[in-house]
Amino acid sequence: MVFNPCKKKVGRWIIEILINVFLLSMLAVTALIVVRTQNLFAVAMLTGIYSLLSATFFTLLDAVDVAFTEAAVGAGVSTVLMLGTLSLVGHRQKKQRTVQIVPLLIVTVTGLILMYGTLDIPPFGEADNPVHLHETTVHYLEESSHETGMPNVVTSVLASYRGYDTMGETTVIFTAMVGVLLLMSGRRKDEIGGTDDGE
Amino acid sequence: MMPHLPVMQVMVPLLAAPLCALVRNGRLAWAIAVASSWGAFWIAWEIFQVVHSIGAISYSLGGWTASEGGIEYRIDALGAFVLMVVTLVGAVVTPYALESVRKEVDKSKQALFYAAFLLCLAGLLGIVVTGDMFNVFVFLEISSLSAYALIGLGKDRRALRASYQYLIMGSVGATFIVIGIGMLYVMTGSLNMANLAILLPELPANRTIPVAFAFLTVGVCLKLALFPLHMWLPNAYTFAPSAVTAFIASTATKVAIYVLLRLFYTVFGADYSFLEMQLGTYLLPLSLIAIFSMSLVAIFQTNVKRMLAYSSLAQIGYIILGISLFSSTGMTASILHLFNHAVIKGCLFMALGCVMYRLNSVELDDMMGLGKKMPLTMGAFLVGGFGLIGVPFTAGFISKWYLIQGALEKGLWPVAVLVLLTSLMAVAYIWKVVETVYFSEDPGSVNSDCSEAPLGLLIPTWTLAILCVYFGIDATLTTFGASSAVASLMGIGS
Amino acid sequence: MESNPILRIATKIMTPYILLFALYVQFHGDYGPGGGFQAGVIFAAAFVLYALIYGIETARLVLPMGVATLCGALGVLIYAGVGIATMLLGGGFLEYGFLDSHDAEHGQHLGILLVELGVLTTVFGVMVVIFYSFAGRGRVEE
Amino acid sequence: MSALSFLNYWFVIILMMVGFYVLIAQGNLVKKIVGLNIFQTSVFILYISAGKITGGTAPILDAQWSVYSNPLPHVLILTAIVVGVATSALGLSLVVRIKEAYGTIEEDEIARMDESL
Repeated sequence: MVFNPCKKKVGRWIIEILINVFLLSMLAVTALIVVRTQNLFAVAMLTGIYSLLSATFFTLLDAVDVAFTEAAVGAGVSTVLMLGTLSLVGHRQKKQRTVQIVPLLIVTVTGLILMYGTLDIPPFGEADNPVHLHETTVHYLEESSHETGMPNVVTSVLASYRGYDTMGETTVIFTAMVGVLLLMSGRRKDEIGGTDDGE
Repeated sequence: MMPHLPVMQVMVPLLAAPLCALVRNGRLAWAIAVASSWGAFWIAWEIFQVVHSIGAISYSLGGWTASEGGIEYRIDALGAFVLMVVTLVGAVVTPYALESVRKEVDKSKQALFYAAFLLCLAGLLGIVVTGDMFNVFVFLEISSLSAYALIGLGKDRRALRASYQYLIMGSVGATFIVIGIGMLYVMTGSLNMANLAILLPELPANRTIPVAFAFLTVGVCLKLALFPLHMWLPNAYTFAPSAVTAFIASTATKVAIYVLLRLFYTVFGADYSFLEMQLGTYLLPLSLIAIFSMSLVAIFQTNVKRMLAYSSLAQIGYIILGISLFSSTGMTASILHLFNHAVIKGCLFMALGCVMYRLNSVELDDMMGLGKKMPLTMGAFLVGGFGLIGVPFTAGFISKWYLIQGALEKGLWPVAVLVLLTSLMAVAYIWKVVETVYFSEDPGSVNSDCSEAPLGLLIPTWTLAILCVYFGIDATLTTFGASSAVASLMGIGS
Repeated sequence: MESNPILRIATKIMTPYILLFALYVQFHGDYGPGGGFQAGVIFAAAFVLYALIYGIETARLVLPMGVATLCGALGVLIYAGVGIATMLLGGGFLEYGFLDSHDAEHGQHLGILLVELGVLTTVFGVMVVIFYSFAGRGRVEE
Repeated sequence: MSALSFLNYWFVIILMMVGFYVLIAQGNLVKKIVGLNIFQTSVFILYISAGKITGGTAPILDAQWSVYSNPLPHVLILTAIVVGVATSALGLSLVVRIKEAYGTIEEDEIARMDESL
């Protein structure tokens, strides 16, 4: 799906690494521009770009379903939502110092701890990592086709083996709808008048 | 239907929620909510009995066992106990909500309010019954998202800001939890808690699992508002609608504590958490600071709801203190307090809801002389206040008794003294309210023409007040539930 | 934007294809990438496009807010309903194999089809409701 | 190989931290949600990286292939993406309401307005 299988393994490996590094740098650049940009419309577009880039990256990592969803949701729905919000709240961000010491410290410490945690993580892409050897993974890949009759293992895991998680996910989306309706329906004037209560 | 009890526990409120959203009629939605929350309580009671007669129950969702890659529901004595706490509060608060919500929430939004309320309940129950790490995250988000929306419904505009702060902090917490789960998964390939408990000790010494442990702990502590990660809580409790405060204050943080216990004892194992990671050394001082500083802050509050919110933070400190002692007495104290505090705080916040119903305010200045005008409401408040302090013959006394015993067992007598001292601080802030309500002259301003709250509010409030006294006199049921919960946890741990 | 004829006609031409593509994504999910969630988003995207070009009031005539809310709730009921159904048929919750008493694999197929339909319905409804809430605010009610 | 795998993971961690920084340091409420999005999306990349097998292919069974990447992280992240968009939708609706109630979406200005009460 991603590459022509006939190519030599080593050549393919090098190309994958190169694209990897390229995409990751693009992601980093986008994220850094988001930090500095004051115009929120630009930020919304950059977030969309960030999502599209990560979707591309997901494709490279064989996660086609995830890539599809990220492109549809991150670059589509989120951006539309963001633009809808900005049309209501305005798109200028107040100037503030870009470097703030305390948050920077928290973030650095968190990042360093995470990096420390990855020191013993199984190497990237090896077939004998515990993730791939665990009985559930083996079961999914070997039994799914005759237990559920689906060639797409992601679908069978999503809808059947871990179908309950997906029900939870559907409920989360429904919860978001209930929440948005609770917060956004009704007339604006009443709400502004109602804010003085209890003062 | 008996073997399906674990899944029905979650499905009853979860299925009722979309029905509430569909009916669009506040009263009908309320009826659905009451029916399903009582149903959930009945199921929890059945589960409690089953667990105590035949031991932990397991349920494979979709018919796939954990080794086939399915999601497993697993309820042991601790889970059954927490289910009782959550559903009890749910069953009492839902009837209460009718009058309270009619006053505080727009008519057009009432049906959706109950939908969100039930989703929150379903989410919390889902966290408790599940035996799968990722499923915890999914249900955590169901309960959190509905909680954000419910808090944002407060009439005061500061409710919006409180809700937003909670959303940001809660999402950071959830993301930390996801990172932690991810690291566990990368190292073992498993998401099932029981399976993780087997696989984790087999791993060679590494630097990843401690980091996963840290991220999970910090993530959950954000959700349960342990000092210093508590900033979101006071505003959220203060500005949310009364029924929401009563429900969330008595359940959401309790379930987060349950998750913490699950992680420490079931997933990582007690030896790893307390001996290798030295968890007690971090949690003990944090909890002491939380108890002391938050009690102190509570004394200086003029908004009674905010005062109780800070008191909640102190109570969370007590629960964490019991956990950090790492002894069966300490744990029993924590789990008992989990229940007792839920009952006490539910009662207190519901009494305040009654005040809110009549006065539209819970500022101390507006409550002068209220004791004569709303004797039943303030009576319930007084009972709850006694419970909070830990006066004998109230539920709060039992848990504090165990806590002090647990501290003395470990030879930590300064801790025991501090627990007593902070109880005096609770006396100080409760006394402030009592003095205003009973011993100040009514200036004849705000509350001059107010009367007792309607029965629809008083009956649920007094139910919890009576329970608070009942479990202070006859604590057999709660101590039995708590000690068997401790036994099930410690049994797995060792 | 609402008066530009090119946009209006292009929208008219494209909308059915977007809907068709959503259905393709929905039913091809067994064999390739895709499924209820992605399909729901694409389905909603068609209405979002329509609302952007023809105005939100027109879109509300085609798909009223109430119907979208109904979809949002209905999907959850479909999903959980499948679970209840398998329970009543003697299996566990969401144990699709019991949907077909003779052929468990066929039951799985049916179950997955139904729950994906539930996901599609909810996601579609929710996305449209959220879009209406954001886009309709400040214009309709001021 | 291992140096390279760390490059991969560490890069993603840096991305996560950029998002986290935007989330906690920036005062604009919309920008915070953007930060949350970036933070979460980067966590997703971490998960998906763990499921990858070099030389493997997408987990859609076909006679042509023998090595497949792990489908489970994909499923988890599909769920997490949906949870993420649900959270941002709710967060943004709160931002809209805050703007209507306070007239601003800058955190420090809102805090000042609350304190002056």
